[in-house]
Amino acid sequence: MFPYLPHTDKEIKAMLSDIGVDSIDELFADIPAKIRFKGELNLPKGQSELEVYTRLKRLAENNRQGVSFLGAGNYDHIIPSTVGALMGRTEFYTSYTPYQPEISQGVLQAIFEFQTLMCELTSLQVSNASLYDGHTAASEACALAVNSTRKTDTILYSSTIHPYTKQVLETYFEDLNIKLVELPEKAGVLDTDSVKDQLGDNVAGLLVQSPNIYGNLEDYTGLSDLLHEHKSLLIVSSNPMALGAIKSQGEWGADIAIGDTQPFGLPAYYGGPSVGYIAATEKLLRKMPGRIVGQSVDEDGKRAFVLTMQAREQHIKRERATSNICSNQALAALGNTIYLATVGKEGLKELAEQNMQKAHYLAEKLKKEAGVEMAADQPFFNEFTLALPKKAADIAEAMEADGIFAGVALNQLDASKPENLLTVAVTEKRTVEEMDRYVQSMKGALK
Amino acid sequence: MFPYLPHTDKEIKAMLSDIGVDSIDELFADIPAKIRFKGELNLPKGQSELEVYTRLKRLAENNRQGVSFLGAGNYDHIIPSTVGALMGRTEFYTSYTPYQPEISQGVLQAIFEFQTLMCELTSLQVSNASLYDGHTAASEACALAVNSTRKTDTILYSSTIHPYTKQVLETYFEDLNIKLVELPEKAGVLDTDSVKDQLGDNVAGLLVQSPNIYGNLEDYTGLSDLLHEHKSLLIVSSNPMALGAIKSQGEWGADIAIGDTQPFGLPAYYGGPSVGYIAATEKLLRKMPGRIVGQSVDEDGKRAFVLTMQAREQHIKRERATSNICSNQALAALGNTIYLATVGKEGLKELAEQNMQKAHYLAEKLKKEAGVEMAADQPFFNEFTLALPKKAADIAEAMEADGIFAGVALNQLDASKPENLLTVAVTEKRTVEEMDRYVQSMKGALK
Amino acid sequence: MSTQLKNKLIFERSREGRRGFRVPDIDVPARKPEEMVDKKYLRVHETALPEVSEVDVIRHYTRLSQKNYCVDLGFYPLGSCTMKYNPKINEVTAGLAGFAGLHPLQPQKTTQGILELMYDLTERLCEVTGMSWGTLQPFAGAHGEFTGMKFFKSYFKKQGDTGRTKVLVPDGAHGTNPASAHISGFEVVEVKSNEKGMVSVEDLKQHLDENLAGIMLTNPNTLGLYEEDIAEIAELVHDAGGLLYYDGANLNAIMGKSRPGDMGFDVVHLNLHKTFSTPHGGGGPGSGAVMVNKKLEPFLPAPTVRKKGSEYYLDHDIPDTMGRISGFYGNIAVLVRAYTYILTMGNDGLKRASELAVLNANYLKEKLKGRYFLPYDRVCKHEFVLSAQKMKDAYGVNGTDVAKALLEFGIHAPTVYFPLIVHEAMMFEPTETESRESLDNFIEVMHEIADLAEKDPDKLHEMPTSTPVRRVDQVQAAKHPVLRWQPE
Amino acid sequence: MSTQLKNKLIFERSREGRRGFRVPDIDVPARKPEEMVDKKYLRVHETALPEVSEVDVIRHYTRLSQKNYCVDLGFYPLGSCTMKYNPKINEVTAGLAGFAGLHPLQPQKTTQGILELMYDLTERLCEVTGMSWGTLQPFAGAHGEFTGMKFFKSYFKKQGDTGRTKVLVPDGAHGTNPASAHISGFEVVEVKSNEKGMVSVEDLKQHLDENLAGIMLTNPNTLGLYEEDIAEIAELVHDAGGLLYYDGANLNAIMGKSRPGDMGFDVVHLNLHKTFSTPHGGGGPGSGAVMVNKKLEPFLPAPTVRKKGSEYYLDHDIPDTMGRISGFYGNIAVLVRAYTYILTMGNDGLKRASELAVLNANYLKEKLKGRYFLPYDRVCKHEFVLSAQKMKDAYGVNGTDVAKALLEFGIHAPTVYFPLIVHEAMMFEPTETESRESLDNFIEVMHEIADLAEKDPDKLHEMPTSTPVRRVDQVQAAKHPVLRWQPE
Ligand SMILES: Cc1ncc(COP(=O)(O)O)c(C=O)c1O
Ligand SMILES: Cc1ncc(COP(=O)(O)O)c(C=O)c1O
Repeated sequence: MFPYLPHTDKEIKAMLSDIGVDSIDELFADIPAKIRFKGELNLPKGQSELEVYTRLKRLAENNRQGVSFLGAGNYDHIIPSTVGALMGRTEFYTSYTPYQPEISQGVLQAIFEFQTLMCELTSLQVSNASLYDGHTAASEACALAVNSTRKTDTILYSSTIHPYTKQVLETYFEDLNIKLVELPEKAGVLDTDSVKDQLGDNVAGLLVQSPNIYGNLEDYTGLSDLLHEHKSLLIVSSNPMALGAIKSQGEWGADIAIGDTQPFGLPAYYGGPSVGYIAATEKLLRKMPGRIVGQSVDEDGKRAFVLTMQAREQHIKRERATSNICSNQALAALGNTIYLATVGKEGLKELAEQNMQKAHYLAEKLKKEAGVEMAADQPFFNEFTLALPKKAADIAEAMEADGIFAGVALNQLDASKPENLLTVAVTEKRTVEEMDRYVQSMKGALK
Repeated sequence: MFPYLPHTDKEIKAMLSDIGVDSIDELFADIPAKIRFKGELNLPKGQSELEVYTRLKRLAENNRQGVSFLGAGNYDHIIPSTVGALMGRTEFYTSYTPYQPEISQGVLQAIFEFQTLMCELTSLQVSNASLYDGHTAASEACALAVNSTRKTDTILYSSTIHPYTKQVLETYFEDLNIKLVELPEKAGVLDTDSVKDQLGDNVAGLLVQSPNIYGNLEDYTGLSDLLHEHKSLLIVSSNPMALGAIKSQGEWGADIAIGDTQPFGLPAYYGGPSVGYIAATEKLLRKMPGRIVGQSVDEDGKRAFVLTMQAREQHIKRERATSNICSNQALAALGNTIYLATVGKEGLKELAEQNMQKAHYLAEKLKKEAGVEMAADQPFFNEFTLALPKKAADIAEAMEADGIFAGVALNQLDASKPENLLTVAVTEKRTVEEMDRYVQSMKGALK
Repeated sequence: MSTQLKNKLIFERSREGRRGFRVPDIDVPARKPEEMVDKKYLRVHETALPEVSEVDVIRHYTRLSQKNYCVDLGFYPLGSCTMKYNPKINEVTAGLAGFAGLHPLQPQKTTQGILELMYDLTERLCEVTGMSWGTLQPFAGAHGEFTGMKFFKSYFKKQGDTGRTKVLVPDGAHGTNPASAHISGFEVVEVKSNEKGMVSVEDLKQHLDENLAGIMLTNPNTLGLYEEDIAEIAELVHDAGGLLYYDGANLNAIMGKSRPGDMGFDVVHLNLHKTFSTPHGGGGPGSGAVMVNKKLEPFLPAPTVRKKGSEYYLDHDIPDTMGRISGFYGNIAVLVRAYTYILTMGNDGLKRASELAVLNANYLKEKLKGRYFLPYDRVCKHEFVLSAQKMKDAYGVNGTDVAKALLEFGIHAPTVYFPLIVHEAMMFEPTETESRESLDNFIEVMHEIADLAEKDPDKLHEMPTSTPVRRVDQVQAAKHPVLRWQPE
Repeated sequence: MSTQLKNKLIFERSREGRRGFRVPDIDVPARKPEEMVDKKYLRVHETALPEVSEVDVIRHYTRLSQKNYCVDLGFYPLGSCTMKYNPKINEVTAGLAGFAGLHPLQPQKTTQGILELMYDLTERLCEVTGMSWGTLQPFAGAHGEFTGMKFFKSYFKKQGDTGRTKVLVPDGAHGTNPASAHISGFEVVEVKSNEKGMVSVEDLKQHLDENLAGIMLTNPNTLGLYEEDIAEIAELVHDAGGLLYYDGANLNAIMGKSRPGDMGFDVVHLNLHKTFSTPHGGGGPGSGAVMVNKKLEPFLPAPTVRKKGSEYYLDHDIPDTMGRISGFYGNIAVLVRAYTYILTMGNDGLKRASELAVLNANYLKEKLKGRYFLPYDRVCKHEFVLSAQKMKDAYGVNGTDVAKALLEFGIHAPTVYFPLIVHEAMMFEPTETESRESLDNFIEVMHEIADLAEKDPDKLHEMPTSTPVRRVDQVQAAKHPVLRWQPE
């Protein structure tokens, strides 16, 4: 018996007779015998909730957590209780894509609010309804750049972007006739002098990231002008939590802003679901990937929201589409929306500031008390990179014995990075006691 | 700043000016100076969610759980996932008592369904919307008996009812002119012969319990006839889970059925909330305590539900009321309703049978392998009492070291009970492995 | 038609043989009940429990839920009920498995966390009320009242004073007050209110004899007015040998401003499901915690939570205890929520909550009194009472009509026809969690209703029309009671 | 008016200075940003983020939620979307803190539980599809398709076969299929369907040249029909040196009945948010897990989960990997739900689900085909496609009108205007979790709509009237795009 299968034997019989067949098997008679599956799937039989729950609970308990200073795209932030309460509304989570606006205003309005929030944070004009994650958002952004600029075949990117983003770009573009060119870094940030050398009319855009993979903030003064002279686009990826304090993409003159909204109310969850956000200038709207919600009116003139500009999408464009995204990360984007509504304008500022204050506290304390060095002397937000006298992975392993996840050894993300770099993230959740324990533990590990 | 207090300073000023006062303090000027509270409450200042959650989590973790064979009114049963999902609907849990039926059909219909379910289980005609718990339900039932029978001043009860029920009865009746008379037990069940001796026209009713405090099933053959001859009422308390298998109160000819519905989808939660249920014969309706929902129609003739028979209640009756209950355990009763809808007719039967099968398995294994004796040779449902060669509390403590909550030492509930009685509850959740471990542990403890 | 699907009872969705739940396979010998127990003990008749799938269950109750108004949907100015916002963090902490899974009889060394919470909460509630210790066991306000009355009984019994059989209750009191006194074995005597809407000290003095056990009061009273003479009343009652009982339903007005203990009360019940933000669950469960002063502490119901060194325990050894008032220790899950709330708000927040509750009530009162009759026109505390009597006389529009019209506008009605001392009473309690625009919206609607009363009263009589059902026939319900579904 | 309150955007509820969240007090020196970082790096413009209370947030989104239809409210026969019931136990297990709190880069010895789950799930999905191993990383179906196409690319690259640039896609395919092939660098060639609604083997044969990389198919196809010639097609494509890609959106029809691997497919994507009951969340997140046969295993995206002894680990060392397709490891919370579902259903339950899905679809089809035109009248699998073309010609009632009328009756619309090979297509997929009375209710409504089309088509054009909003002007939305709220 299966609690999700409502049919009684009597009903099945009656339905078969209404259809005019004798058995369910007859309904499968069109499967050619030779490829029909005759045995039983080699899986255990169905189980009761208690049994299933017991198994899952055991699996969940077979993971361990620590005081986390891990970042690199996924952070341990406070999640207000409103987020779970509202994401748990079944009207939101058990609905499909809002194809029928008359009975989908809940999801549609929430997405419209999400789009607005992303525009506000990035200081850009248009946002879509979400992409998969920050890394695939980078590839969508680069595709958008290529498709919005004439006769270009090259994407430049900074060596300081997340290594996983680079790897995703390579997968997405290696089979297309698009060249990916990496620009060098200098002292932990993009060497902006290198941009000029590589710029040409074939360049669709430049992808940079700030805070970058080391946590460093980059200075893009003049960069967008330079790119625009060549009709190239500036794409800036940012941790959106940082945007509560640092210069936004729009403020740097970027054409496209991207990033990953996991910090906004989404649990770490081993990396997913999160949301890739993308916002751009008005001009790029018609090439924007993914779904977009627009405001309109209903037959009575009442404000209403609806999926719009669908001519861009693969349902209509098919093989001429420049993006294939269909299902996105809507519920997670709703979580972001609830998060931002809850923390609000001042809350986000305060949170961003606290991240900064705490990260600076730890960094300074580490320098002073543990005698470790920063990999580069650059400004940072809530993440910084240490250049340790030993292998970062070994230090992290030693500190894990103290219940501390000390940070990300960068060579774990990109084997070409030095082995001694440890990137440390400090969110508002870390207390001064935890940070002081971190310093002690680090001192111990360095001995 | 307090997230639940929406007022901005500006708004407060404007509101004060609309009221025509200068400050909030002025609104409290009517509190005589001499009893005004001038200082600050000696409590810590408000805290953020994270801080509060951290504290509560620490408290939660400062409890320990074991493989539980504890019962005595509170049991470890499976709770289907539907229960939490639906009780978590804010429309249910953040509403008040359904005084306005037009916008309360959700709660009202659910209670109507609850009443129906209780009638079905007890085989009686009318049920109310819930009482506080099974023990206070007993006192309400006794009051109902007194108030429905003429010139009575005595309540009889079996010595085999839950000791806490007795104690609650004493508290409720000691200041009224009602005598409580305990009838003796014989071999772990009510000595029915004793009933006759005590019966007289002054007796309002007899309260019995089956399964009783030892877990034993009692035989009430002929009892209701006997009582009715004296115009006395029979009140039978039963664990409602047992009603899936054992004779119901109505089937024994009881006039009033009571009990505690914790087994139906409510977490143990250190004893509360649960629900006291009460059902009775049609005749007793007008004296029934507590809220009752009835079916009616709205102005368009559409079926609608509404609180009814309110003339019984204290809002109208005031000092002539025979019960004072106002708020009850509505949400928990909703939980019961969802539980019963989910497990359904066949599921409840199966569950009840499994409880019985497992309890019998353990009891027999204990007799055979651990050589322990039953306190009495009586039929039982999912709970039985052992007469141990040592103090039950000591055995339980020893077994706790093996992670097993072995049962309830009955003298813990009632100091007058022998020290060697251990009441063991076995629900459908206990696995054969856990029971085998129980037997091993018991053997160890008895050495 | 889909509506047909939507308005069924769960029983009417039943299909023979359908299942919504899988029981784990049995792992011990699967004997039939009659093999274990003599047949005479076994159930004879099948139950007509529903036979539905999990899908049926979820859809049925999800749809039902949507037919219910709640605080999370909007304004709920139900007087005397303190329908403030129920914070979501409370639900999170109450859901912690470390609390939910505890059996009430497991060894106390394994329940130190929940005992600490209970201890700590008791302490904090004492501080808020100015009392000495208390019990968290009462399941609701009325249960707390009963417990309070048992304190009276126990106290006088201890004094050997058996003649004190009379409890005074003001005419404006909530119905549970006289009912609780009555079921506890007291004789209830009503005290009149004066022209200010307060307890008449004159009338009170008539009743101060040797039969006096005490008085039950709420302050602010059910008109939302702070009893000016409370100190004198307390003195008079105490001097006459009586005790004072405080009905805490209205505490939300005065936290950090005025404490029942300081007013002279001996015993106080609190409605944690009102003042302390725990959700009311469509009628319960709540918690009616009771706090007492030193004088009454010896009579606490057993057990009470205590601390020895760093260890918390349930103390059953209370020689003069009133006895046991409930099976276990109360609605613990509600206590977790209330405790969470107190930690969140702190001393500053609780006081602020009361200040803003009073601000909101006075704001509403001032904005409505021009259109609706305000029988007692003075500063109010957390709530106030209007009368529809004049409207009824002039246009035939009564309190019920106003209430039902509010439903039509998507707002919950006030409490109507209570307190009994005001004709066509409408009692409004906005609480502190309503924003100004929520109040302004309400004011606008109330004015529109007043306009309609004058211009088109029939339209009001028709309302509501857009709710899940329209006005329900209460007479039929009571006259021909249908209290359960019947299988065919 | 309360409606005014109800229809605002969250931004329109903002009040300067209002707060809905308390940040913990800072416990380190509270330096200003400009003391830590040069001003040029700092934000210049304030954001217009909302300033609202927690109460505002809860009420706003609770009310919004009530403007949304969902599976838990009723029938959702949206073709190609498999809107089956989403079990509640899945939500419980997905909520376990032991999963939710894991950082993707924490040491693998601290994540053995989740890795075991991923491993186990991969294995089970392989069994269901008849494949050899796979990746759980794709975030949705389309992402899985892209991954599939990258398998094609990687395979031919490894073969040194650079000429294979052409991917065949049937004319009935879902839009993501050609789009995915295109963005992966393939040239898309459409294959025609035959008069039976199936891939035309004749037409297929035209395209079997040395440029052929392969074909993307779904089976049952988008008409809900099982491709009779699938074995021949597989042989033809393989013989021509091509590969076969299976779009798993329609797997719900054939679990335990027919496996893509056995049909000859080399790579399969699954929509766990369809067949495996994970909720669709109003548009996502889903999971587009991809399974492959031995031939394609070397090209798996990095990392993939593997087991050594009793230890699970993420294997990054895949020499011929296609590379990385996403940041971390996919929508893990979705995987937990799908895994829970597979354990719950087991081999017997999955098969039964497919059987009943097909039973339901055929039942509906038979009951509707008398009133609506069924272009391909044969046994269907989990879904079927009707055409409103005749109705449109006769009465001016088109697919949209039927869809909107269903909304009026409280039921979700079918998928309309897809697949493109049927004019005025209406695609119905009831799924196995609908009960017979739910189907019967739907049939009744559909008949009523058909009656209306004949008798009173204008009434249909007006519908819906009782939904939160009526028909929305899509043209205005696209012509004058308003894609965000603007502060004044
Ligand atoms: C003034 C007053 N006292 C007592 C009560 C009774 O409280 P409860 O419903 O929790 O029993 C109420 C509840 O409405 C009340 O308003
Ligand atoms: C046949 C088919 N293929 C692919 C997809 C794309 O799946 P997703 O929306 O998960 O990207 C869909 C979704 O509707 C579909 O129906």
